[in-house]
Amino acid sequence: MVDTVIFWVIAAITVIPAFSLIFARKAVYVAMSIVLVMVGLAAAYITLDAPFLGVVQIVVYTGAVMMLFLFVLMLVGVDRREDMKETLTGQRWIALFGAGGLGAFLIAMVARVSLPVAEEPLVGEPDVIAGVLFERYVLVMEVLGFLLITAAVGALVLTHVPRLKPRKTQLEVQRDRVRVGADPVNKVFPGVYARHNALDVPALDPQGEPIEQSVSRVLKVRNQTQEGAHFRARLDDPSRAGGSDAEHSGRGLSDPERLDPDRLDPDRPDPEGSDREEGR
Amino acid sequence: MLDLIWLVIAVPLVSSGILLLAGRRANAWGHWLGVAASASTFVVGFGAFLQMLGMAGEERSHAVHLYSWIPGGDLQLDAGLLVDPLSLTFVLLVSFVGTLIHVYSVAYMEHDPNRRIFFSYLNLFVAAMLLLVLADSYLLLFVGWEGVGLASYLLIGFWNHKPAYATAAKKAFVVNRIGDIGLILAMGLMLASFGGVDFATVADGVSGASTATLTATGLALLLAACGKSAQFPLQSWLGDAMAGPTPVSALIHAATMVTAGVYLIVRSAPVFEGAPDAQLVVAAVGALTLIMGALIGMAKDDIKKALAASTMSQIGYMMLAAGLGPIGYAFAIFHLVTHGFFKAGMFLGAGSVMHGMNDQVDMRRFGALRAAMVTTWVTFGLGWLAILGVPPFSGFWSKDKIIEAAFVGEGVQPWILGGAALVGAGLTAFYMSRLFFMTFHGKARWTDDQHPHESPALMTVPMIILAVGSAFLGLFLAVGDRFAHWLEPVTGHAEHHDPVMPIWLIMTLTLALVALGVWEAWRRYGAADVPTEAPDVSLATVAARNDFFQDSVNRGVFERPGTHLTRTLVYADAAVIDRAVNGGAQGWPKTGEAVRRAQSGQVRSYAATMVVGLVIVVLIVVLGGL
Amino acid sequence: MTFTTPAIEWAPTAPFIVVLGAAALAILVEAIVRTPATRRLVQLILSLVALLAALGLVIVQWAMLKGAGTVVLEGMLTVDRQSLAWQAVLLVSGLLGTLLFAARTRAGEEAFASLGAASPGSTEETLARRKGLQVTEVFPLALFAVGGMMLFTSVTDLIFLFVALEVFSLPLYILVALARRRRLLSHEGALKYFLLGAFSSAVFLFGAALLYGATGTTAFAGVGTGIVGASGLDPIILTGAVFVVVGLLFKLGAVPFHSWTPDAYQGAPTPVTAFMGAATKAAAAAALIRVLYVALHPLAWELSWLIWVTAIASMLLGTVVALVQTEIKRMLAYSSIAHAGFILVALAGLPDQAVWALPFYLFVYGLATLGAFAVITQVRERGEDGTVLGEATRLGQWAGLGRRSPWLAGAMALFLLSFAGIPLTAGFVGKFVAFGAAISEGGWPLVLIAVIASAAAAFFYVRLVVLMFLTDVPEDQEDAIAIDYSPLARVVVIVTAVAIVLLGVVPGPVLAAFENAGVLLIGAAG
Amino acid sequence: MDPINFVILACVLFAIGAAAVLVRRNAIIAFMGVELMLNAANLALVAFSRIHGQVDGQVMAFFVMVVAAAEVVVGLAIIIAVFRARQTISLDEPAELKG
Repeated sequence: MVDTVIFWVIAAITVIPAFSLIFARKAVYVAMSIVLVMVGLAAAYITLDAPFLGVVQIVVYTGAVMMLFLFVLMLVGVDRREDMKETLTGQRWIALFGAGGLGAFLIAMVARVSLPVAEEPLVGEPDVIAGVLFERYVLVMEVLGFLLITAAVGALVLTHVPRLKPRKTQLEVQRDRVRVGADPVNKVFPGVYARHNALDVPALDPQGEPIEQSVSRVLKVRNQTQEGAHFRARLDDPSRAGGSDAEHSGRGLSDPERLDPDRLDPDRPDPEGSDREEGR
Repeated sequence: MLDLIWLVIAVPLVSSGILLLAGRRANAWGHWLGVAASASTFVVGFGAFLQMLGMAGEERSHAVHLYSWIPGGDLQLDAGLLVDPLSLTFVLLVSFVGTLIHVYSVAYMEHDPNRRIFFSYLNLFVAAMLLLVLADSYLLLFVGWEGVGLASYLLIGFWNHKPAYATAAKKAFVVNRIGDIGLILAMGLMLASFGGVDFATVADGVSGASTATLTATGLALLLAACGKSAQFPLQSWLGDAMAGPTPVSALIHAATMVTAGVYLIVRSAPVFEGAPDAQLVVAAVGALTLIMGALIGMAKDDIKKALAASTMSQIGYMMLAAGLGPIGYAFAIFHLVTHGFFKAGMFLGAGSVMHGMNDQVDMRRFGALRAAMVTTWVTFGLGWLAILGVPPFSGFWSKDKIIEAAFVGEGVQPWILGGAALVGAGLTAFYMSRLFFMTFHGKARWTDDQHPHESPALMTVPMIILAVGSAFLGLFLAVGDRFAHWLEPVTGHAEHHDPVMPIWLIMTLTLALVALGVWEAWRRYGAADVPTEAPDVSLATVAARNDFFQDSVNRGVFERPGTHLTRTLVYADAAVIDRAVNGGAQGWPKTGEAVRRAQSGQVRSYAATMVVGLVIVVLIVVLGGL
Repeated sequence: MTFTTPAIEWAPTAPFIVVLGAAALAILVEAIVRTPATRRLVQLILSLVALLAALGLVIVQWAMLKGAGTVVLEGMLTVDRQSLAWQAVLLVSGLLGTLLFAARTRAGEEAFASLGAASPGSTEETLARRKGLQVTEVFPLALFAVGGMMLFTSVTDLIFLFVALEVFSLPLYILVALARRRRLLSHEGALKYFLLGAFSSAVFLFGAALLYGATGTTAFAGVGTGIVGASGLDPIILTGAVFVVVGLLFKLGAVPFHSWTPDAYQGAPTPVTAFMGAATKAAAAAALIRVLYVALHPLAWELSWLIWVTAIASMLLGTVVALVQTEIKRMLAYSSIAHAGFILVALAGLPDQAVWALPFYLFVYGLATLGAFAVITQVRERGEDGTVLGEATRLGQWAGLGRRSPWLAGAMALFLLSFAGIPLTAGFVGKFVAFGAAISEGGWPLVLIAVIASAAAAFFYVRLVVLMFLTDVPEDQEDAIAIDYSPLARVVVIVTAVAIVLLGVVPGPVLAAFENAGVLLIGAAG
Repeated sequence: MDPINFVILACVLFAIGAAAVLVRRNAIIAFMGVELMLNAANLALVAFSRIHGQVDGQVMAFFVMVVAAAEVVVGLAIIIAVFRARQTISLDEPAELKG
């Protein structure tokens, strides 16, 4: 017999997080809540004399399935908040009465029956499970193998893009760049020639002007960059002698004209861009 | 020979297939193959007929089991043929008239590059029609029924490079589907109540079935018959179907296919015996259509359309007779046979006229063709006399009997039905005479490029043979009630009932009305000048009204309301039937559109449908079960 | 815990092993054979050989079968004549479907995307197309689906049924998403099909769980006896039974569980639609028969409500909505919904005859479906520069097809008439035996509705026939349609058309064979 | 505490999962709802297994997990394919197939 307290605890950690499926705005919250539900279910299995299944539940669901969900959520963009405004007229009511009615109905039906509970149940230890699995259910087991093959093939077919043309050598990349008249050298890295070499700080050109393009756009959108001008002020300070060294060595390498921010980015050929050209 | 009767279906079918597949190679000999196939059916049919004549009356029903079509299960279905006097009558009529028309077509279609295909379709038609009449179950009959439908659509639309013709074929197609639903429904009802659809099972099961079921079955059958036989309210397609080549009109829309409805009603006699209400509706539909067809016939200037209206009207007579029960069955079939001869003859005559007049069909452009086309004039004239019911020509023997039978009964029914039949005879006389006089008499109103000439012998010979039939077949079959006795094993012996009026009075009245009709037609279309443009007889103008006042009783009584009625009918035709046909029935698409909107494309709505559906079905089952 | 090696009768499972094994082998082929063109050929041959071999094995078993059949593993799997008949039906669908999968247009274009993962209109797609890539995985996927369906018809255990359901559903979800043209629609169809399919299989599973709870077993025979023996468990038995049946009705496409049908049919590549339309329905009907006649037979009276309601709803909705469709694949999808209704009519009252009438019905329905969609693959739009584009699926584009290609249009008309159940087509014989089954158990009111629905349904089939033969090609549209010629698709059209006519005119021998299949072996209660 | 209560808990979870499919526009969340429904069925299977004192129900639940894992793979693959083509995983947007 199952302890009442355990039941209620399990009920609480499954049902309450499960409601996030309906109410939570962020998909990641939903996924994490479902992980909790799965853990709760694993606890329920163990309580119900199914220890092996409890462990499998943790491994398969929280460990694999939900992580896969999370992974895909990351892939499509974690940040997306869902607009919870309902667009279909009456859908909420249908959901409330349909799903709610379904649940109420099922509960009413199950509550009406009483089944005698086995006094000495067979506990689902791994060896017991294995015995049943490979006796009566061995064919199902084998057929499941085909199911897994299908799933793997399906995922490959729908998502795998093979290399469609040979990888370009560095020489070819460079040649292409020159051919289209773009900058033959790499984009400057952020933080170079300043006393900071952090990613959120723009590089400075030989004149000490910050190069805006050297910082990732994403950081800019997030307002997580630091102003280059701030560092420039420091650079001009004659009391700091170390700065002139850096300035001197930088001059030879980068030509101000070439680093003109307007020219740099748009003309820069990259493998993607040339593909697109060819594709047309 | 009786056991070989399946040949009459197989031979033309195979021939049709050969013609269709052979391609241009068959251009040289294809038409003769078609003729030979058709002729062979007549030979086999005639052999069977001779064999059956040698049998005693009660033995004259021969079932030919072909094979078990759908074996197994509680409902089994055999493919079998039933040869009895009724089906054999049709076999002879179809194969004989059909063969003549095949011969005629050889010349008529001479210049058509696709003549072999035309003959393929004709053969297909003959095979399907013979299957229709020889089938021993409603189901196999239905196969033939669809087959003649198919062949008929193919033939109506044969010149489908002209859009109007294709439209006509389409209309015939769709209107006939409405009728087909009737037949399907009837079969469904039979399956449900008798457990079978062969004639024998149905006849056995009738005694145990409720009147309501029988009435429903009967009405469904009537709907089917109306579709195929162009009876009210499904008559609209026949006029348009005249777009097909004229031999087609002669074969399908005069002699054979359109009479299938009458065959169906007579064949279903056991069902109708148990359903007097349905029977009365049949008679009423027949009476209504015969008057309506006649009125439409008076208003048409297109020779083929006038003949089509006349066909409608004459089939109305047959329907009326078939609705009268056992006393009428034999006469219905009798009239069907004689009508087959004279109407086919007249259609061929019309075709001959068109052939000589550059495919002109407007009667107002004919006139005085008597001299130019003597053979056509004579043969057409014999058909004309026959349809008028002038003694001793064929129509007299068959139509008069129907009029007499219509007057049998109690209450007002005989007066209404008989009256309609009687008036119809007068109207028939008027419009057929109008047609005849406008075409062959009066002054020539030809256009300049027309040089009427007689048709070649291949065309005139069939016309002559049919004309001989029109003239004497009725007399031959009527003497000693030969035809009625021949059909007796099928239709049953009819008790003789006295009409509500003495027979001599009915006959006199009929002949008087016929004479009046002919005289009036002669006065207006034979003796007087016929304007080449249709006069404006609209009621809206005072001038037209004055015209009506000056005119004779005939015109005052019949034509004015007639014109009005005709126009209303034509309007109803165009407005109601066409719309119903072209747009499908109006209600369904609306419902469909509404339901369709539920399929919104939103997968969440679909899921909602499923959940709600699940809740509903689970509630139904569980609440029902607990 | 002692383990005894289970004694498995392998012989009856040979067809499944051949088909599924060939599928697994074909996956290896994917890895080994690198050239797309060779791979396609190898896959096609492998598929056809496997399916033919399986069909041969089925026939051999049919001929050698003594007694009622074999129960494998205490009622997990039952191979009797019924199961063999269904397997044969599915294998024929699979064979014809595979031919359609391999069919290519004159320009060498197949129905599937050249690279499934490339999003429509992207560079990858163009590159893949230019490199002649092909998703040859469609062949093993189809084999998996056929194998899963064959299992679906033969398993006699609810949980195995669930597994088989997924084995044949997953490949279909993937196949639906792989259309070469109109990829967005294809994706949409796949997404909807998948989501609703997963939803319905969850419903099925929950029902199975409830039945297991009430009876302590999931073997059909055991559930049947358990239901009779159980007392006071009616609420969960009935609920479980309805849930299980609803899961199957979803696959059958019956109202109100039909919503996926039109969208998936339209979105899927036409060969997949053909295969899916023919085979899924057959598999679902087969499972429905086994579940209803063996496991849930004691609930026949209660479930008759469900069957009546869904049958009527399916016939009416399918017919009425098909009347207003303007897209040919959608029209056929709605027609398939109406056919789901007809199938349910045969099951009203669980007559004995339905057990053999339905395999025949679905056999001929499948043939006509495959044929009709094979025709659709060949009617193509033509671009302004004369290149042949995708399928012309708007009804208006079919106007005057009879003049463009009389034989193709004639075949299409034949298939439509078979759907409509016009005599001398196989569809008529199928309807006749199916409705006859219902009448034998007093279901005549349902049959009457079915007859009326068939007659009304004939309208939209005939509307297309009229459009093809009696309507002119619209002005200035003469060059808008191209009839593409694909030998493989033609083979499918010819085979199905001939079969439809033969089965319509002389169905006797085939019907007799199916009649032998009208016995269900009820395995030992596990 | 009667294990049947776990079945009732399963019913609640099943209904919540179903509701999620109806109200959530995010395809992944709706799909998680389906997963929850499968898990609810599993819970019911295990609970019934306990009631009957067998392990068959547990084996079934085990199978369901495998099936669910395979289903998740295919489902997410389809969702990714849709996302690549449309840049959205909203269920409301792909709604061109209708009528």
